[in-house]
Amino acid sequence: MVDIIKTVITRVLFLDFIKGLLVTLKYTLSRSITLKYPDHETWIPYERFRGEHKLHRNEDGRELCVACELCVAACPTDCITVVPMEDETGRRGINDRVAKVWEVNLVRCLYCGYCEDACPTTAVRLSRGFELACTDLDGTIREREALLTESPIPEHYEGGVVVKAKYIRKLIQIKPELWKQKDWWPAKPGRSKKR
Amino acid sequence: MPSIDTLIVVGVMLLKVLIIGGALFCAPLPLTWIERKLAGRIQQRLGPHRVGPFGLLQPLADMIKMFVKEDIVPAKADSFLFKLAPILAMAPIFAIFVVVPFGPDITIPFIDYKVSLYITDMNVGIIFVLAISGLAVYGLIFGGWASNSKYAMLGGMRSTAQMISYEVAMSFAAVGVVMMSGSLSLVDIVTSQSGGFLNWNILYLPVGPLWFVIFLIAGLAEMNRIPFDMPEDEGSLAAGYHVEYSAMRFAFLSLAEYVAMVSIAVLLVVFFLGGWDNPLGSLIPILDYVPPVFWFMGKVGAFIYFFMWLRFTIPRYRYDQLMTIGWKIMIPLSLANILATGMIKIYADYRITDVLEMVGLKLW
Amino acid sequence: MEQLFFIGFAFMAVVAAVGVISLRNPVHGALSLIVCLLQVAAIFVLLRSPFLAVVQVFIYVGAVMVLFLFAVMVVDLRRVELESPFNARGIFAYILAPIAVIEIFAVIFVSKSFDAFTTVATLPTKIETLARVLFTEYLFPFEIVSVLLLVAMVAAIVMTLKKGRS
Amino acid sequence: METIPLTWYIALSTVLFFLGAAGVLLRKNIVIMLMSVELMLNAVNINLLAFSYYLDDMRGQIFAIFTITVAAAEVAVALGILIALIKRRNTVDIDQIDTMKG
Repeated sequence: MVDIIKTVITRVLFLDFIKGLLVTLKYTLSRSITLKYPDHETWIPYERFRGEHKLHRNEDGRELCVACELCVAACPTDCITVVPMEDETGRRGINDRVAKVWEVNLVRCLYCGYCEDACPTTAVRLSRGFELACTDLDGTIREREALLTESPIPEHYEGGVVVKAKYIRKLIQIKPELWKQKDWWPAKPGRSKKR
Repeated sequence: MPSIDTLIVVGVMLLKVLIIGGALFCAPLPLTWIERKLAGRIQQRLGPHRVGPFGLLQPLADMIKMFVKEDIVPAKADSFLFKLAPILAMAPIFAIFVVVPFGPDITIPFIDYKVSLYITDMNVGIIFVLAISGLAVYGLIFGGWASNSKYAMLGGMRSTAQMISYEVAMSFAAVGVVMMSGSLSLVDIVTSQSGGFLNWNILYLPVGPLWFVIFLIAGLAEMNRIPFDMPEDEGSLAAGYHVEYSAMRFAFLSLAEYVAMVSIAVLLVVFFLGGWDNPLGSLIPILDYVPPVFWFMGKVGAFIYFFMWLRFTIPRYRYDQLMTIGWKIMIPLSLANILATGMIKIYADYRITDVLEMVGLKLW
Repeated sequence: MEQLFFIGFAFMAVVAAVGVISLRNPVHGALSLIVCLLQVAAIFVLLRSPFLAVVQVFIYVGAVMVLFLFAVMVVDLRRVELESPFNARGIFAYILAPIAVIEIFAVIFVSKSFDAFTTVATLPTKIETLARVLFTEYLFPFEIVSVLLLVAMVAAIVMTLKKGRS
Repeated sequence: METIPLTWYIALSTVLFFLGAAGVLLRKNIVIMLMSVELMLNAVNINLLAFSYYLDDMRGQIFAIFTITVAAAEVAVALGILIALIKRRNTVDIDQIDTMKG
């Protein structure tokens, strides 16, 4: 009997319907989970992310790569080509070698990171750049000069946030503390933040 | 040769027609933007945001796209009727606004000329509205038939049957409004509800809220919106009567749907929510300086928002459920309600303010 | 001014009526009839009976013609269109109808008996007066008509119903 | 503002009535014949209203209301019969529905 009365009241006053409307109202007021991705916002991946390769230099500005070709040997897909040459000092030591050609075919590469592991001088490291789309096949091969440019995302920045796209696009190096951040997975009580 | 006064009257009327017609033609542009933005918010997306600031130019971009797309007339279609149908769907809904009062008479300062904020005040206004809105089915039925496609034709038939069924309930609800307000003219209906929200027809207890709900549901079905949007049901009959339409003709059909939404919101406001009436009466003196048109537009806007909110909240009814609701619930309910309204009108014609006054409470 | 409006509406009505009886495709005929009925409604407005005009639009155009269109659309049109639309025995119509029209025209335009009706009606166009006459003097016919409508509805449903027994 | 003579209305209604009559006599399609009947009823309505206006009498309008109502009922029944007929005989040609002809 009580159930029947309850049902009648629910039906007559459209209570279920109002409940549904309140649910959507709650979502209306909640924050959007969509990024304005290419124009305004960009997602900075986590530290462990493996993207486009970068060649690094030491503090003096000298390339770390000594063209030992270990990365070529380690590469499971043969996507790296290294041609060594002597540098301008004329000496013959291992430190005097530089890469004449260091190119990587980003379409072949499977981003396993073996080259990173094999590199004795930590010259090649996989950065967090993931915007690899290009309009012709030439764009899929990264030459040494392109790989030597510095990534806008500092190496040891922890990531996992959304930043303004212009920092990435215009390659502006800004200290991570100053980046206007939007936490991707907001830490909820009871759930430890993923790192 | 007509006198100069006649010319002025005709000129002012033409001006009003132009303003209202132009506003209605442009209304879908912001409305589509709002609807898409709201859909985005509800689904935790962003909605359009790339064209212009906040995506405000998106409707214009869509319009340009619609203009330049190829206008396809199917082979063996009845070309004349196919081209006529979007206009037939659109014209009646625009014609409804001929009798809608947007506000009380205003006097233009300096020249001291009195202008009424409606095109004409018919003494059969409410029947005119129902009759004219009934003509909108021809757009559907001719559009469906002329496409020379089985899907379109069956969809057109289905939508027509839906609109005719709910027109009955809607007319009954209009009869209820006429009984509550005691007039067929829309201006009189609004003035009969003046003086704060307690005088509105929706609070003509106990029958007012029921009439409101019946009119609301029937109106939703009349304008083919969720939860009764059979023409947009892609799952069955490949969406209905406008399958074969493209480009500008399709744009006209959706324009008609948006204007229908505005018209139902306007009718709800005029019939049940006191039109341009200030909700708080003269309780708060400062509100008297707000122009009445503002209240009208605010209420209409609230209803439009409600319709959009509804669209992204509840699912679509099946066709047989729709017909069951129309014939087996709405029509008996409205018949019983007509009887109840008549009894109340004869034996206890009190609005809430009257009752309050009787117990010594006078709010305003 | 009013005469101009009348001539316009009347001309459209006659053209549409000719369309009804001469168009081959029944759907076009129905559209033509809709136009004709709308013109007649406009003429009702000229006759100071807005209620009837609106009822005409509401019932004829809004309901009856939709029924007609439904009926037309269930018919297989392609076959119908191929046949000659006109009845073979129409010779009577070709001869008798114009004669009758001319005859009546002669009566109304030659005879002086209609000249008496020149006064403009002082009838109020308010609906209250119409309703008062309808629901006092003509209450019984009104009820009869409602019963008739109910009977017609039941009859229509029964006739088109799928029969359970064969 | 010249008023319209009564004769104009009668002339219009005559023309419409005989067009409707011609339609009933000439056409083979039953649906069109029914439409022509509607046309005739409308012509009558014009006449009723015209006389109502010029005689200053409400009863013409009342009769017109009844005419419209009866016409609606008639159409409902007629189309019911028609649909049943089309289902049974599969034709709308009036000349082919002649079973009762001796």
